[in-house]
Amino acid sequence: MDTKADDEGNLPIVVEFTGGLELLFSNQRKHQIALPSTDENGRSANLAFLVRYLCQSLMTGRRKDMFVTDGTVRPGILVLVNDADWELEGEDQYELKRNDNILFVSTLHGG
Amino acid sequence: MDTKADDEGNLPIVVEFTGGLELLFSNQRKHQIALPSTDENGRSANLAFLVRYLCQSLMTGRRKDMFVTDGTVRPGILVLVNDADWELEGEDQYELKRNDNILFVSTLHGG
Amino acid sequence: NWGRSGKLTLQEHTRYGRQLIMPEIGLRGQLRFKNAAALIVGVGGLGCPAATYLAGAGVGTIGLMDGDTIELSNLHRQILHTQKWLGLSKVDSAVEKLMERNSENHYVAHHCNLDQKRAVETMRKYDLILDCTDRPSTRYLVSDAAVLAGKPVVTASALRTEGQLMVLNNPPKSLDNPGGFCYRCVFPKPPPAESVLSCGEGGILGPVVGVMGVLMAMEALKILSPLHPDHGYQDPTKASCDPIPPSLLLYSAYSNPPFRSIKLRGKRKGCPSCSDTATITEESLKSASSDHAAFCASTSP
Amino acid sequence: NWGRSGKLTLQEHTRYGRQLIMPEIGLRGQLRFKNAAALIVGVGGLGCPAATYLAGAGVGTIGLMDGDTIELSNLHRQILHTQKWLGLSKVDSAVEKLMERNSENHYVAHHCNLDQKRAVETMRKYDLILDCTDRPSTRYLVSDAAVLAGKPVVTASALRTEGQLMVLNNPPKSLDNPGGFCYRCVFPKPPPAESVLSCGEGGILGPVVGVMGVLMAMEALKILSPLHPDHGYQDPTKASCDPIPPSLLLYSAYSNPPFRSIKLRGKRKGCPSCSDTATITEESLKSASSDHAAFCASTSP
Ligand SMILES: [Zn+2]
Ligand SMILES: [Zn+2]
Repeated sequence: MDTKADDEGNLPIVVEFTGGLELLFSNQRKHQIALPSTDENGRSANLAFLVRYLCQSLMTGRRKDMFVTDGTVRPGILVLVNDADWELEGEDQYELKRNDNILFVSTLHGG
Repeated sequence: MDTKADDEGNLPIVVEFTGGLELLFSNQRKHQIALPSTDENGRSANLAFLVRYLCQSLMTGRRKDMFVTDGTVRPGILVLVNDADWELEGEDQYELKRNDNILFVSTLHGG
Repeated sequence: NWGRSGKLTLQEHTRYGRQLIMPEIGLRGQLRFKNAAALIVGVGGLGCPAATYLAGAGVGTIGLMDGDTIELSNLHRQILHTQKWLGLSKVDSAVEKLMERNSENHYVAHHCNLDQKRAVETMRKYDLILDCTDRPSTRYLVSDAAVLAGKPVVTASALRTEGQLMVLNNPPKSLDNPGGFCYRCVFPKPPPAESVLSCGEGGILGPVVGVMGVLMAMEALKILSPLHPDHGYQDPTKASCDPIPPSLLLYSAYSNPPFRSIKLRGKRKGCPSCSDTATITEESLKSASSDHAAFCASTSP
Repeated sequence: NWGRSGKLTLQEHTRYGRQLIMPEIGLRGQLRFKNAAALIVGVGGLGCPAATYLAGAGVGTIGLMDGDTIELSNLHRQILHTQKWLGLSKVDSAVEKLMERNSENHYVAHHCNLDQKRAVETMRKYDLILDCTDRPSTRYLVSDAAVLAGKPVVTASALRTEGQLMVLNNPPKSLDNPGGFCYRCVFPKPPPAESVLSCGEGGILGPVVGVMGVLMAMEALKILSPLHPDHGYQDPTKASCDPIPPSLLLYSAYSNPPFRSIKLRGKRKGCPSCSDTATITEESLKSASSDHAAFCASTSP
């Protein structure tokens, strides 16, 4: 855990990618990140801000369209807040808390 | 959760049995119980006390020897405190906390 | 539909002895299996193990649907198919192998892929659908048709080192019951075509898709013979037997822990397939009208 | 021991294509499979699916050990065995079925149960042991002998609706390495005989033991071809790739969630099998001296 980031008012959270999304993020499933605790407009960091932040600061792959379309996660991706569908938690307006686990699952189709 | 029991100073905990041990406990895997917060001698309730309490107050099967021998859980049973081996937590001296999950797993041998 | 039976033969008592003595199954459960019909859509990496264990358990009628033939690159994971069947029908191969293992069951061969014109009609003859297909369009079609036919669906998928499993339309939507959530409740919009990887492109490990296929068989058996306290059997999970929350099981072979159960929102208000304002009907499915066409037009592999 | 190969044939490239394109496997991993030898002890409900998927993946040498013959009550879960093989050897039945599926591999038949006199010697010829047996005495013997032979063990078990899986002696104990925990570290004392239920007594559902068997194959593949960042492959689980903590995977088919990963204590100080003060030696194992005899004396089924 990055305690320095905490002192700066950042939120330590865990972000995980599965179902192939990890390929866009250094081919790494699990990331411990220190998210700025407020967004561009000074409001508390919510999931919409996290998604923008991930695109700008964590994404290494070029295919941004595999992750977001029309300003939000693309169809076929589930967003889980502490293992529950974000639609149970207020969707992209959910305000992040310290140590939250955010999991992005791309649906699979092979069989 | 039994809030009345809380007022009386009991600890609400979840006790689970698997691997056939549930047969000794009403054939029910998961039990929400309110454990007296102190043992017979007024000391904080620990796992050794929980095992005695389960034998006296929750066991419905007659084969007590399938659960305890020589005053502790019989060989072949793992005791997990919040999904970790009790040997990582002080074994039967571990003092129980509110909402602890205690899992008794009998090892299986079929194949 | 396929005939019913009220008792087991001596042979069956012996064959299913290890299940019969379990309180979760018992004679009641075994007879339910015997009189049940399950349709396996797709006889590949998921369908092969799922069919194998359903046949072993004595599910009396097993429909097998696939229009494909067997290729060498299938054999590492499609465990019913063998070298001498290369180039031949997956369905015929599967029926032969299942007959060798358990000739007590009836196997129904559907030498085709799921067709939107006949999907609902075909599903009506079965009690349960296993979606073992491998493309998004077919997943929407299986779910839509099963909701219309009133049948629960066990759906799973796998790619590379990961698998996913859900149980849909359980209980089925009917006049008395709003029914469980459907595939469209979870994924209202289909993914963009370019974001979808097939096993051929992404790769797949045999045991990964194998685990998901066997888990599908287990979920199918649970649906075909549900636990009923009032049938003289005390539910071992009584304390937690509130309706099982809508969930998605994730498997990731190289992660620790390897399995994760995800809580889903469940039924979606206004779902075009399963809500009380549903717009997808048997007619619209057949005529491929509305936006449904976009994902279901191509159901050939 | 069984011969090594440095390349794949064109046939193999096609057959294993879906694995070869995965970064977790690749050509390096496929060659490791081809040159590896795995011993499957017990060709029943666990051993059948485990062998099926190891053979599919191209594990070049697969040893199959079982002294039993096939009974009708085995067929619901022992997926390599078929009706026409009733009364015949499980090992012979398995070899025939695996050959039909993948004749690229070598299959070694051991028509016997694991014997404490020959266990270590037999295991030395293999790279990995899969414990698919069905009684406590044999589980201790497999673990003890594998520690002495220096081989990792994937062990699983199942009964009724539940399964358990662990990876033992991984990495193997050697002069340079204290090695991973063994079966005795987890269960230092054997359970009282009267507390042990067999599948015959307790019952077993096919898909339950099937899931555990397929998961064993997956763990075996991970051990035979470990992820190595320095082999040009970037580990997808890098952030969490500290040594995997000692754990036990539990499956409970009727529970929600169905899977649970339990954190174990790991190596036990003074363990008679795997510690630096171990008392179990190849000689003591052969002569069945000390308390070891109590659990290993009876290794016949
Ligand atoms: Zn719906
Ligand atoms: Zn040890």
